[in-house]
Amino acid sequence: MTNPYIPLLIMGGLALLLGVGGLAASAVIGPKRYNKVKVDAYECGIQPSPHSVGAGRFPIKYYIVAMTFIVFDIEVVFLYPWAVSFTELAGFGLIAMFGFLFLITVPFVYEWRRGGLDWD
Amino acid sequence: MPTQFADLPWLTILIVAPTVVAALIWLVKPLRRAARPIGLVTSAAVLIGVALMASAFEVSDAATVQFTQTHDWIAPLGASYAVGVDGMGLTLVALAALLVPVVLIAGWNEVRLPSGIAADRADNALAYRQAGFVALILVLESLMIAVFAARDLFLFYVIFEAMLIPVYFLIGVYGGPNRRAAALKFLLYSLAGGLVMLAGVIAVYFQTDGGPGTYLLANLTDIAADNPTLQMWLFLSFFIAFAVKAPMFPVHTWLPDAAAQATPGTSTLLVGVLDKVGTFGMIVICLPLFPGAAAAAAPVIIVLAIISIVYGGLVAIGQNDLMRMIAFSSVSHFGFIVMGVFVGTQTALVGAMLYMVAHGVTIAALFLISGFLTQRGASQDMRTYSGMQRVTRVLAGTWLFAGLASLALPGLSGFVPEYLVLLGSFEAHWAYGVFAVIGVVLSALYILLAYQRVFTGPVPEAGAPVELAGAALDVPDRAGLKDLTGRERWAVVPLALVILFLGLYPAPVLELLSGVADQFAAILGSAS
Amino acid sequence: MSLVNYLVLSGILFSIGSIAVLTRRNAIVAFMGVELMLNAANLTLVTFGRLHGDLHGQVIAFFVMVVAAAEVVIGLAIIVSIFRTRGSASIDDANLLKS
Amino acid sequence: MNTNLAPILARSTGAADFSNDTIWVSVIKAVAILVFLLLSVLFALWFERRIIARFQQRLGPNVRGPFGLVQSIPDALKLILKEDITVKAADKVIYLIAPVISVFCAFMIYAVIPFGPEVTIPFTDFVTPLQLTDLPVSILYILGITGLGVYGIVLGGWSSGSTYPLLGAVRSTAQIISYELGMSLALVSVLLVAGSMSTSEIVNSQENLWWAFALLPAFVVYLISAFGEVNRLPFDLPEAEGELVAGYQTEYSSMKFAWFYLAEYINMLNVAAVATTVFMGGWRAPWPLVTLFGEGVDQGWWGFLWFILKIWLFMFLFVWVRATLLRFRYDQFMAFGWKVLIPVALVWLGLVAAFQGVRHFTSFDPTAIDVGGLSLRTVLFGIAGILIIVTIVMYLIPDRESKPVPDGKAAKGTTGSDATTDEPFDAFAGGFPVPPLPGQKLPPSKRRARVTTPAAPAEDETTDEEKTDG
Amino acid sequence: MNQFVPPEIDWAALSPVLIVLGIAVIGVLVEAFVPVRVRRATQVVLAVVGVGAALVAVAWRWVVVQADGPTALVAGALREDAPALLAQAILLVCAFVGLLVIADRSSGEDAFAPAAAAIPGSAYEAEARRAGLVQTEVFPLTMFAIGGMLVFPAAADLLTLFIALEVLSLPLYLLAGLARRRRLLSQEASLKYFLLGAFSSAFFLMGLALLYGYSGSVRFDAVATAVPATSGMDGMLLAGVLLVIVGLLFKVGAVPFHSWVPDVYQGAPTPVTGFMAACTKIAAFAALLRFFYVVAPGLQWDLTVVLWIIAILTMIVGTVLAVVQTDMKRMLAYSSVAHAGFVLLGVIALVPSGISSVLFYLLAYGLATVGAFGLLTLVRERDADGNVTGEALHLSQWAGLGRRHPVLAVCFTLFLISFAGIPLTGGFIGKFAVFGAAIEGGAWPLVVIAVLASAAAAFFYVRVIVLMFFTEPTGTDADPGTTVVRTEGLTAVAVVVCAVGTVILGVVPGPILDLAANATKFML
Repeated sequence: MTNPYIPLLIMGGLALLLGVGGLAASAVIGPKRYNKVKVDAYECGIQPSPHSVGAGRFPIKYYIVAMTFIVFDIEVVFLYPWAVSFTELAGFGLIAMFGFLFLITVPFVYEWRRGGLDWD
Repeated sequence: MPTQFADLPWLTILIVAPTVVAALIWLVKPLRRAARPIGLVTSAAVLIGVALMASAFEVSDAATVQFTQTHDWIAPLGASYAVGVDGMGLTLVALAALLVPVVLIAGWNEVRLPSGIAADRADNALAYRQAGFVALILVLESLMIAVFAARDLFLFYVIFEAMLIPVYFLIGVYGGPNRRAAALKFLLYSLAGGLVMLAGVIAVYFQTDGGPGTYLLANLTDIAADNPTLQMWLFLSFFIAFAVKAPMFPVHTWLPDAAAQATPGTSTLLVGVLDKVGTFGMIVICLPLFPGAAAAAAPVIIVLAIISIVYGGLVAIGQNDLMRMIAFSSVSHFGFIVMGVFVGTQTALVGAMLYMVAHGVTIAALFLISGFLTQRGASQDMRTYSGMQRVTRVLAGTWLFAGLASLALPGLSGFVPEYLVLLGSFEAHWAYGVFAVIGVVLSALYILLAYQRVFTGPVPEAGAPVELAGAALDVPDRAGLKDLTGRERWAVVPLALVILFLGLYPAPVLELLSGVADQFAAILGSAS
Repeated sequence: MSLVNYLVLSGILFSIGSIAVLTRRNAIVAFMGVELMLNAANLTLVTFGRLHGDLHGQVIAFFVMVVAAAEVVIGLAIIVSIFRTRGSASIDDANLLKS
Repeated sequence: MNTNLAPILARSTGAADFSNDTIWVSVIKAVAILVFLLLSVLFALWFERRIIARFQQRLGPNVRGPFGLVQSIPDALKLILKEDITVKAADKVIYLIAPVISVFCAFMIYAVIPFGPEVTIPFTDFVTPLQLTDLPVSILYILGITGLGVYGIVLGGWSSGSTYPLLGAVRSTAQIISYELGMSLALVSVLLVAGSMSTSEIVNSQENLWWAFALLPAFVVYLISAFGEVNRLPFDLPEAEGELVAGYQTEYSSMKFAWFYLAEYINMLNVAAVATTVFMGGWRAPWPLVTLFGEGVDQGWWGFLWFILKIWLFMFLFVWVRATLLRFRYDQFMAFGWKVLIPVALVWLGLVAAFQGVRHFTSFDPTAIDVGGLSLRTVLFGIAGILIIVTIVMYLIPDRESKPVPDGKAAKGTTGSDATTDEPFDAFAGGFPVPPLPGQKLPPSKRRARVTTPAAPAEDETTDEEKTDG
Repeated sequence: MNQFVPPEIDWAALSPVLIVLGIAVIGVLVEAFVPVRVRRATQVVLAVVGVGAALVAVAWRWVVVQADGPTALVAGALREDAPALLAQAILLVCAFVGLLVIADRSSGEDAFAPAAAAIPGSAYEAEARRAGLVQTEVFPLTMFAIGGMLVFPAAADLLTLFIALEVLSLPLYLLAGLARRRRLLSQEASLKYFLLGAFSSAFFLMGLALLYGYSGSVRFDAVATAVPATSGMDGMLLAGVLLVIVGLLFKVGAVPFHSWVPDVYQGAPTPVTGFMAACTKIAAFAALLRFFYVVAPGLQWDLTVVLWIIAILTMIVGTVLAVVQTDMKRMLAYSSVAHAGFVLLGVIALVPSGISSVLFYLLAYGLATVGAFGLLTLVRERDADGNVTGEALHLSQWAGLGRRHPVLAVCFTLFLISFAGIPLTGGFIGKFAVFGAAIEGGAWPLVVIAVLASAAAAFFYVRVIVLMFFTEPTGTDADPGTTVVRTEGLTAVAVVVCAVGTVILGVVPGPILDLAANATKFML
């Protein structure tokens, strides 16, 4: 087989089958006894509030993490191909990548120093 | 003839000097208080300078441009700094140089304090305002001289447009109650006309080879001769701008407003000199650059000119505002000038040129004297005046004198040019002449009617109500108005002298102009 | 499968994205529309890269992803700050500036 | 695809050869992997409980089957038979999809993990690698699938429409993406030396030297990140029982819960497998054995054995750590990820790149220094040794600084915050008690003598124990 | 597979860009490490020196290029030729004065929110203001934007252009949201700018993809050579070119892609508005010129109609809408739309003089814009207690300003008449040159419309002059309502430079025009 992605599809199909099948099985097999309290949100036993805290919003801090993550994710995107063809890209690639790393480090340092990484 | 004068860069000096003085007055605080004397001395000096220059002018060769200076200015655009005057240019420069000191004298106390200024600052504020006024007038003088001296189309255009700015401020800052609207109207009309001209200026660049010196008027003749349509478009782009400037029907409407709202001094310069730029441009630019188109368009233009003459006269009769009346009379007069330019005979052209000078002087006298009256009476409405010849005798006399000059009484400045124009028109076509004569009649009507309304009749009693536009108005004391003061008389004297001179002995001026007229009339003649 | 199909798909995605930007009033949704458009362009690039038999298309797509990521960061920063102020990410609520 | 990737594939010398495989072979392999994973999870459940019990001086499950070995099977079956509750506030579709995503992504990683070298299937003469498939970009694929797996958690937490799951999901997301960075960066240095992203090639590149030794810091970073990645103690904040009930899974029950649970354990196996493949030589025999017994132990089905052993070595590590360490506080945890792991990984990457650069692109070849027979391996070991020493020294320095502080425990904050104030911290300043911020310290409590370290995991385990055994 | 060949990089030729971006990076580090006390001073000095140095570098490269001819840089991604360098120089000049305005602190505070992320009106924000926090990130952001802009005119492939587009846009999106006062307005402007900007860059990108698909390359020259080849994919080619042009037209604010302009100009901090209005336009037009002049010649027939319509619409809509505005910034915004239309004439002309004339126009426009917006920052409102508050932007608030502050009013008038294109100002020569190029290119109907639009446009410029000089001030002497604040001097310097520049460009434009005349040909 020349296309390495076909086995992946097979694997994916089987995994999906298993995942969905499991749910279906439990839906079929499991008992169904309705109880109002059962379908309420769990809040440590007290009467649940109508909306979850923050109405489904994420605290701001997580956005900062997400943004920082994106920066580094980009870095990784470029590092991987470079690492693999390290010898071919030779000194030019090495220097370019060091420059790139430096440029990624600068905002990182900035964020660090300005408290963007402090979680409080 | 003293040759050492001829070598000086006269025009440049005359152009630069007033601007420099203006800048000094405006920027250097101590000079502000003495702004008026300084301005007067400067303008007088310029007048003397013009006189000296004129003395060096080669009258026998009036058709040739003299005192020329040519330097590269914006080489990539082909624009040069080129100045020089021929007979007509010299005359108009002299007119400008004459009127500026007159206006300054006449308007010595014209600049008032604006309302809402605290008493302790009033002195400074007044000095500042006066300095501003004088500075603007001086800048305007520079530009007026420059525009008549420009021998480069681009330079001409630039000054043509730049002149708007000081006038705009003169009207807008120092004018009457409706000055803002008037200033805006003036600027927008002129700017629109100017921008249309800009398109033409650019197009001329591409119709010639487009190298350095492209815009020298000396190098520009018969643009796009092989493409009559294009030439007509180019001609129109210039003509429209000039028509706006020299208010011709139907683009004249800005003038009455501007003239009525501006101070008399500003109006004088505006109508007396600035508007002449329009007709000047028609002669020195429209005719030589686009002879074919000018000849083709001439009949239409003459019709417009006749409409201007008649319409201006009729409307002038109907005016109640003294300044507006004079402004509309100017529309009529400009109709004469334009007609003289385009009928295509040498006689008419000479007449038109002389008319420009003569009209400049008479209209100045009318505006200034009317200004003296309206400032005394605090109203421009003729209906609020009556019998003023008994109260202000000298004023009435001089007004009548100027008015008679305006209606072309023989022996006064208006007669010779009007006669020449009529003659030239008849030469071209009898119908032109007939209509023009109607204009002459009308001019007699509006001047004399105005005189009758304002200066004759009984002097109204103080406090007697006057029916004005349906509303009763308490008329201020008319019997107590003062006659012309010494300063005001001195302002009028030079004008009166020139009026007399032009009426009695126009030969020297005609000599200056006729050569030029020969040249331009030939162009139109050969083209048609 | 013909490569044209990919182009058609990317065209559809691009249209959906631009319609989302133009019609949806929620800033985040509009923003996602923009991202969809960028990805549609990426798909086009990769498809053409395949068509031309070179890797340029894919490389460009890389750069586009980076740019898109940077845009996400900036966009989120702006949207979040507005959201905190107004408690809403609707574009219509942001109408202090008359249009 | 072929035309484009041909050059890349052609360069791969050590890649596994799948040209014999047919679709049916792939299907068989895939099924085998699924079965392997399910069995491993069942085993892992037992394994974990037994080991932890050992640590805690208990027995652990010992009733069902030998050593309680089949205890996990009834546990799992029970979950299927439980009622499938969908909470009222849930966003139904996403609520349902989330666990499937989780388990799907968990299963998919093993698709590119080499279990062993080429083997002959017993009873046939069919030769095939013990690996479902291999991509030229397997490592990227693994990272991608891992990233996709986050969706399962975050969607599950969000769609429950409940507070605790949401908080757990948010935490989990932040945690996974934070630690994924350290992980990815650690992997780059391996790619650099191995020159490929294909798992089988990476394994082959470790014929002489496991990268765990040559690239020790990267390995360490990877391991730590792996703990964060799979939400295991000491980084199990998304489902910290004490704080968030059960995190994102709070509202899940029955099979849906089972999938999350399963996914979590498979993910442990996943990171173990990746660590094995990338750092520990994959299916290759430990090199002392090769030296002792010759090449034979490195071939055929032996590889499978080594692979399993190595995985379970890591699994043991997970359990060991769980039994030993306490949960981090969230800020400490994030700070550790961002301010320690990522910088270390970056610096290490820079060093490796520089070293490789000098080696490849200049005439100066550090590996060729032949003083007393120093080889590449020796030099790398040397560097690793130096780094270890540096690490130790760095570890010592803050200790020395903290000595002047009378209360030694106060300086434990890993945030390194410099906001120390001279004022004593008053926990009740705001009217209600608040915990100290980093750098602040609690005044000695009157009840201090009575406070002991709570053995949270131990308590959990015992309750768990009683329930399942009963 | 081809062996990888490292591109030759001529670092010297890249020096202007490198200097600016390097300073930007250093600026970020300054934010991280330099103590707050001296941070602002450090940033200002760095930025000003950086832009100055870049200007010097550009001048040096100009000399080199004049001597050695244009070159391709970085494996052809950039071009170092006369138009690029001239555009960069113009850009840097405008950026320099813009930067001075940005750095200025009139009445003791700069124009930026001290804590941009704080909720407007919150206690935290008030506290930050009281504590005298200053926003210094604006300097690195500005430098990054300038860096992107510098690449813009030189970019010779679509990908570089796209990335430069983003590098210049992203900082501007942020800068637009940093206004110290009217925070909500500012944030909203930022959001709108961002959404529409991202939207347009998506179009640009799709255009890039299509052109790549058509020609197999994103190089301008490759696309240009592929143009004549009729391969049945002409539609794709045309769509690609149009989409790319749409992306660029958005940046210059041409109708119908102008809707962001008034909102963003109004909401953004005024110094940023000035910087953005001038420099973005310069960069975007320079790029548009290169793209159009290199790629379009083969497509002229197809593109002309579209561009003509856009140019006409831009001039008319900009002018007409500017007339009805009562807010200074919005008025200037619409006027900038109209100006974009005028500049488009030079682009459409597709004659060599079009390049130089557009660049000249942009210089004149840029100087006047930065100067005008710089002055806007100084005219402030005053509340009942006599405290100076935000900028007085309503037209009526400018009434009678000429009386009290003649110098300021005269400078503003100068900029306005330059906008209006009245002679003896740079605006006039610029208009002249551009209209000239358009006529040379045969677009005389456009010129006629442009002339009419200019005339109409004069109305709203003149109206402001009327207000300043001819109208009585609304307030009393004791409480003028509108006041002019003292600056630190930087804005004054910037305004004077702009004013002098405007006059010089109007009176003796010869040398600059000569310089521009060298920049009439793009290196393919």
